[in-house]
Amino acid sequence: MDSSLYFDLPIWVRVTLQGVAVIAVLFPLAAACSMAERKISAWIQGRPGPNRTIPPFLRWIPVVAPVLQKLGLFQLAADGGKFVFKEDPIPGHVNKVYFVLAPILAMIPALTTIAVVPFGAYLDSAGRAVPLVLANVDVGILAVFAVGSLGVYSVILAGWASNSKYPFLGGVRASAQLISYELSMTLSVLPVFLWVNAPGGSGTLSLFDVVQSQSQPGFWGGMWYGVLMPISAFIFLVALFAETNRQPFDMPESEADLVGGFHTEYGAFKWSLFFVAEYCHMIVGSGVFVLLFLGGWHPLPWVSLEMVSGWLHIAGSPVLTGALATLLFLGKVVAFIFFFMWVRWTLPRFRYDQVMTLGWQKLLPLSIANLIAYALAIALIERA
Amino acid sequence: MTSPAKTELVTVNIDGKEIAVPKGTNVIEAARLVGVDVPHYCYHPKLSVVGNCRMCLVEMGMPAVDPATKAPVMDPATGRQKINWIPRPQIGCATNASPGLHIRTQTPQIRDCREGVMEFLLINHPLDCPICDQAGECKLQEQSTGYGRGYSRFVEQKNVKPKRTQLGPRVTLDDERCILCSRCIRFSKEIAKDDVLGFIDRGSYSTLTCYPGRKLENNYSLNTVDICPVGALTSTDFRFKMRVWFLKQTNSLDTESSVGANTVVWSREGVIYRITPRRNDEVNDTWMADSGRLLYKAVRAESRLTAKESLAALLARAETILRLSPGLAAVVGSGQSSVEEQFLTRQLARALHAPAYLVSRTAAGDGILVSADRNPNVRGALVTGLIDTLPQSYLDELGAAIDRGEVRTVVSVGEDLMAAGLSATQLAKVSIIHLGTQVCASSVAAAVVIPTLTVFEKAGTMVNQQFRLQRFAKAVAGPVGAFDDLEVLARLITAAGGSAETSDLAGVWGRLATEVPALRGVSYAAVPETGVVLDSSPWAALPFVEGESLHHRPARAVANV
Amino acid sequence: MAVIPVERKPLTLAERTYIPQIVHGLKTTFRHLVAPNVTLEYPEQRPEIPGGYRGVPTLVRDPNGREKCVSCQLCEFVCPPKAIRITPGEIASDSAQAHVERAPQAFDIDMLRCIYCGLCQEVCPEEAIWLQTQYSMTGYTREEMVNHKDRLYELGGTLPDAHLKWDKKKAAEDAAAHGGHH
Amino acid sequence: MTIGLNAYITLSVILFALGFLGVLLRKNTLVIYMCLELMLVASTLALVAFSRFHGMLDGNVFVFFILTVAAAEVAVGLAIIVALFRRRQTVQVDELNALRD
Amino acid sequence: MADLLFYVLGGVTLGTAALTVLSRNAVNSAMFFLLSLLATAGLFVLLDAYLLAVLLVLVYAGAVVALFLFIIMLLDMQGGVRPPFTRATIAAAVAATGLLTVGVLSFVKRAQLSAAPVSPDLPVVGATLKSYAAQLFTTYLLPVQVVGFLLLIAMLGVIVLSKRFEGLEDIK
Repeated sequence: MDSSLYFDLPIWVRVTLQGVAVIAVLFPLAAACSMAERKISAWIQGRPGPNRTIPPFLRWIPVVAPVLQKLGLFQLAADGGKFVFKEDPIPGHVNKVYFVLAPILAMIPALTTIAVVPFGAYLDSAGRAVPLVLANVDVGILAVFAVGSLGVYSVILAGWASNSKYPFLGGVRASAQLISYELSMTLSVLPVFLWVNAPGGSGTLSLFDVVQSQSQPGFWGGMWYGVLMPISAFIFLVALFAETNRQPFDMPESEADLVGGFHTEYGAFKWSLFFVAEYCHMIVGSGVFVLLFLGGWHPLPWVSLEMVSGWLHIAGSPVLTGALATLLFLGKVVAFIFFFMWVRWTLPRFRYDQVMTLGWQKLLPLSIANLIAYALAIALIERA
Repeated sequence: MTSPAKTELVTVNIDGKEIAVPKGTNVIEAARLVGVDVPHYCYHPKLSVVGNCRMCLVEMGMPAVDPATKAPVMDPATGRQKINWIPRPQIGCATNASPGLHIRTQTPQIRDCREGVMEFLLINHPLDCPICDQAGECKLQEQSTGYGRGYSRFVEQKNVKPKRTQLGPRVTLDDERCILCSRCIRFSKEIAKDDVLGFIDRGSYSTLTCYPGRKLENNYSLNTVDICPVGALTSTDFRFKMRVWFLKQTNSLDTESSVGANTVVWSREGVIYRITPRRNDEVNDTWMADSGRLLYKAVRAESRLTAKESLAALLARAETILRLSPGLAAVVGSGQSSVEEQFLTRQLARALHAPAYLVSRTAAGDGILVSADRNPNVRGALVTGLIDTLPQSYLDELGAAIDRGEVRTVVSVGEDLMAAGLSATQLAKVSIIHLGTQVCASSVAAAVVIPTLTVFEKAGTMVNQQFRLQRFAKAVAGPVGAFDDLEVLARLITAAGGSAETSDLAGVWGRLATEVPALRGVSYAAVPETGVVLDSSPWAALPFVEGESLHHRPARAVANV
Repeated sequence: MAVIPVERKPLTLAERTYIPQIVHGLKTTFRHLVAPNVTLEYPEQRPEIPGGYRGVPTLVRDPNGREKCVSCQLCEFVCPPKAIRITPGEIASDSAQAHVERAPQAFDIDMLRCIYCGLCQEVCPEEAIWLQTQYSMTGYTREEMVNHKDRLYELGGTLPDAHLKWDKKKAAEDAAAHGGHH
Repeated sequence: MTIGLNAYITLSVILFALGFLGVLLRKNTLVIYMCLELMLVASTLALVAFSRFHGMLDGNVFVFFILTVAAAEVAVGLAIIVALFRRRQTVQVDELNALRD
Repeated sequence: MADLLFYVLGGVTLGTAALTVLSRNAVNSAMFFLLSLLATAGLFVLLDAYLLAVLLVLVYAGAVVALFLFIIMLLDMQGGVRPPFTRATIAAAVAATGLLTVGVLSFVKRAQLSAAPVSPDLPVVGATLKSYAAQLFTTYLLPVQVVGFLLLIAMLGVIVLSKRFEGLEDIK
């Protein structure tokens, strides 16, 4: 394909195409995550998981069909179909506008944040890495945080609009939790950017630059921030679990005491929007974590994309390097999502007061201390 | 009847309890009075004593007296008169109470005796309680829980005897189960006066049979089944139908004749399975006739009347008929109705300004428990004032009135008018309102048929030949489409233009106790299970048809003596 | 009763972070993740029914094919939810089994009422009713869920019988018929 | 780009006026508070516009401070409103008339 | 393109701001306020102040309005019949607002601000973090310190305010 043809298109067409492409990847990925969740939970619990669904017209295919059936892929399609086609009730006592708006609002931040997350890079003719990203804005991480923080509205509105006790409690819990952990999360990434923006470099909040700064030559330069700043990574990880409402922190749902939390009154398609949004959140969150702490698309610490593409003799082809980088990145994200699920089916849920104590009394002081420590350390290094 | 007032009371001591009983009272009966159960098989209070089962062994003793001086010998240990205990146990059933008699029933020796007797009895008794109809009311079963070993020391082959001998049309004998108590033989001989049963062969070959060429087919044969302490004699009708522990027992009356034998109706979930006699020493002792035991078949008979319409619709039609020819009606009551129904029938006749008739049924009495008057409650009709004189066998008078055109409407309360002597042409001339339980010529000819309940489906009272008011209770619910007699009559009275009547038993009794002279001061709830004898003097002159029976001597016979 | 305060062992710093425990938990779940499944794939694989299992109550025949039930109705009596309904009947005198005298004319067990308590099996003097391994009873109507006699015998099949007391009885009867009384 | 500074300033002024209107009009303390925030935002818009059209950074830096102060103010203000509600069970200004009565 | 965006965003900002003021339901007010803020952030982007746009969303949309919603829902103020605005109130408020608008706009006119569009060659400031940092930590260092202190005080104030003082509960 001649790439110049693509770049001749008007910018809004290109942006739309790119957006559609990313959504076309993100949505099935989120759906696949839901199936993966079921399979992984089943395997952890010693069950086979969904392994029966198969459309009759595919049954004849000899090897592939049974394997797909065992993996439950058709179950995924069946579930999706069910969500779309089943009756979508709106209870009589709800505030209809916000009730319908809430699941849509859930999707918006989930899909918007992906715009500033680079998912790969290729090497241009000069050998410099160019990011593969929808909008390579300078304030990348801030944009992620800013738009991500809007996710709280869907939860709080869904809980409130349901006009029912459990959803309301779920909504209140969720919003308090989201606001609380945002602090630690933001503070935990500051050392990373302090390091990246050490005097001499150009001031940036771009995620791409963070990734690139993890593949510098030398022992320190090639180190991933996950290794360099384990405390930051840890705080970010915990806060990420809380922000995505994943298991140890799934206060808003906590079906044991709140039925279904904020989405108790939801069903069918609207419910599935919440569901997909949660997985989109997970994917984006995992992506950010990978970019910040796990070297993004660089295969290993001290082994950068450039080196690998040089070894493979594909450095000259933007398409191949871009694909390689994207694959590496996606691989890491998928592994990280697996970690999410693994943790979910291992740890029990926190009590709500424990969640708040952990957020405000443990993580926040820790992240502040961490920030101060790294600031001092960077200052000392600079001095030296 | 002999009055027991003259008998002398003696004091006996049973298991340490003193009790005064009439002299000559059987020790088993005396023990029962102090609440001590002496197990027995062959003894029956209404039969002669033979003492062949040996189960009622007791220790017996008399106060010691000095043979020479006749002075009481005192026991220094207790300070009381010394008791001379007979060293070996005696049978209780053959011992009569005498002054100072001492009885012990709970000593180790007696216990040992009973266990020994039980073991002997069970040696040849088959262990087929699961298929035995007597299970649940079997004396052998009961006593073996107290005195049985729980296992058998008898290793030899058990006796094999005929399993289903038909002693008669209604009684089946399982010889293996028989413990040779001879109650049935004594009953046939002494009560039924039909000496057909006896033992043949000896030792373990002993077998109960009928005399050659004869059968146990008298009308009291099923009483042998009732008194059989084990499952040897079984009722062919009830055999294998239902276990007795499922059955609900309801006190009722035998309505086949004016004797009014007391009965128990055994039913389960609305289905009657059998009828057995209930002990009433003033009426039927513990017996009843076989013919009375089959009356329950009428409840589920093919010919049972039921209505498709509602009672209101039926009554509306009856009302139109009654209004059609006012003053030209007649009421035919029944001697089979209860006292309460007869009272309401009387009220109905008065409301219609109509004459009331009763149909008499007579046949030869057998001198025991079936009397000549086959209506159970003719005296009830007299007491309530439904009729003044004894009824005729045929309704000739009514027939004549119909022929004269003086009667256009006949209300028949449970009587078949054709059987009562009216001809088909006479029936065709009148509009009939028929209340009844079974299809009959009268119900076929009737303009309105109101199905009612059988005696097993309602409660009430009847007056027997002794002018004894006896209660019967509701054993089962009536079928759909049959209506309570009292309610039907009460609403008919309203339809006939009379004042409204209460239709429940208590309400009717409230009126009976005030309006009927003979029943003054009697209340339904207070009538004892053995009945209450009414003052019969107003009707002493009437020529009742009954002859002498078990506990009844008619006034004529008494006068003749 | 004396109150004995039990001092909780103070947590170490590592324990208070919970991280070692979480890692330990993750290890455990990962072991299970790769371990083989422990579940049965039900319709294809059936569980092994342990001895003494109380499944659907059934009626059984003895090794000679004779129905063991003599309709004594003890099970009907003892049944706590009143699920059993028996209509007793007499065996015709010309039947080969006439010596048993009694057999159920109808035997219905309402499986909608049955609570699988096993008291019927416990009480049966003839060992004719058994709660066997059948555990799945389904039906579309209430009527279907009532097991009639035929179905009960179909489900129950034949069980070995150590005693065969009715055969012994029959033999004794035959001997008596040939050789006089004993 | 044809839109000039004037347009932004006018926009800012109208936004500010709307906020002012809300403060005057509404009775609900929370809504009044939101309208105050609206006025703050209007001023930041003007500052950013000045900064942009004069090629200086000072306006933008001021916006920084305004945002910070606004955040602190919201926290304290809402805490006061909640405390008020706890005492009086209302947040309507016309019902908060303890001094008048 | 940019003009169109300005009109659209400006219209949305003003419209939603008006709805914020006029909505009877406080939740609606908050949601319209949120929309107004997002549109304002869009305007910031038009003015090349990316960082400020993001910060506006982060601070206002992400935290402040969420807090507002939170409090509104907790205090449950959607229900209840409110007396409608009286004619006098409306008139007074509108008059005051009009006066204010006219006054400020007249000042704006008097100031003779350049109506000329931004020339493309005018340097874009505020796009880079570095310039902010330079300003904040040199010229405005004292205000930064003061604002930090203000935040600390505010935090303490909130903690004190939200603590329940049992002894004071009965004072009305």
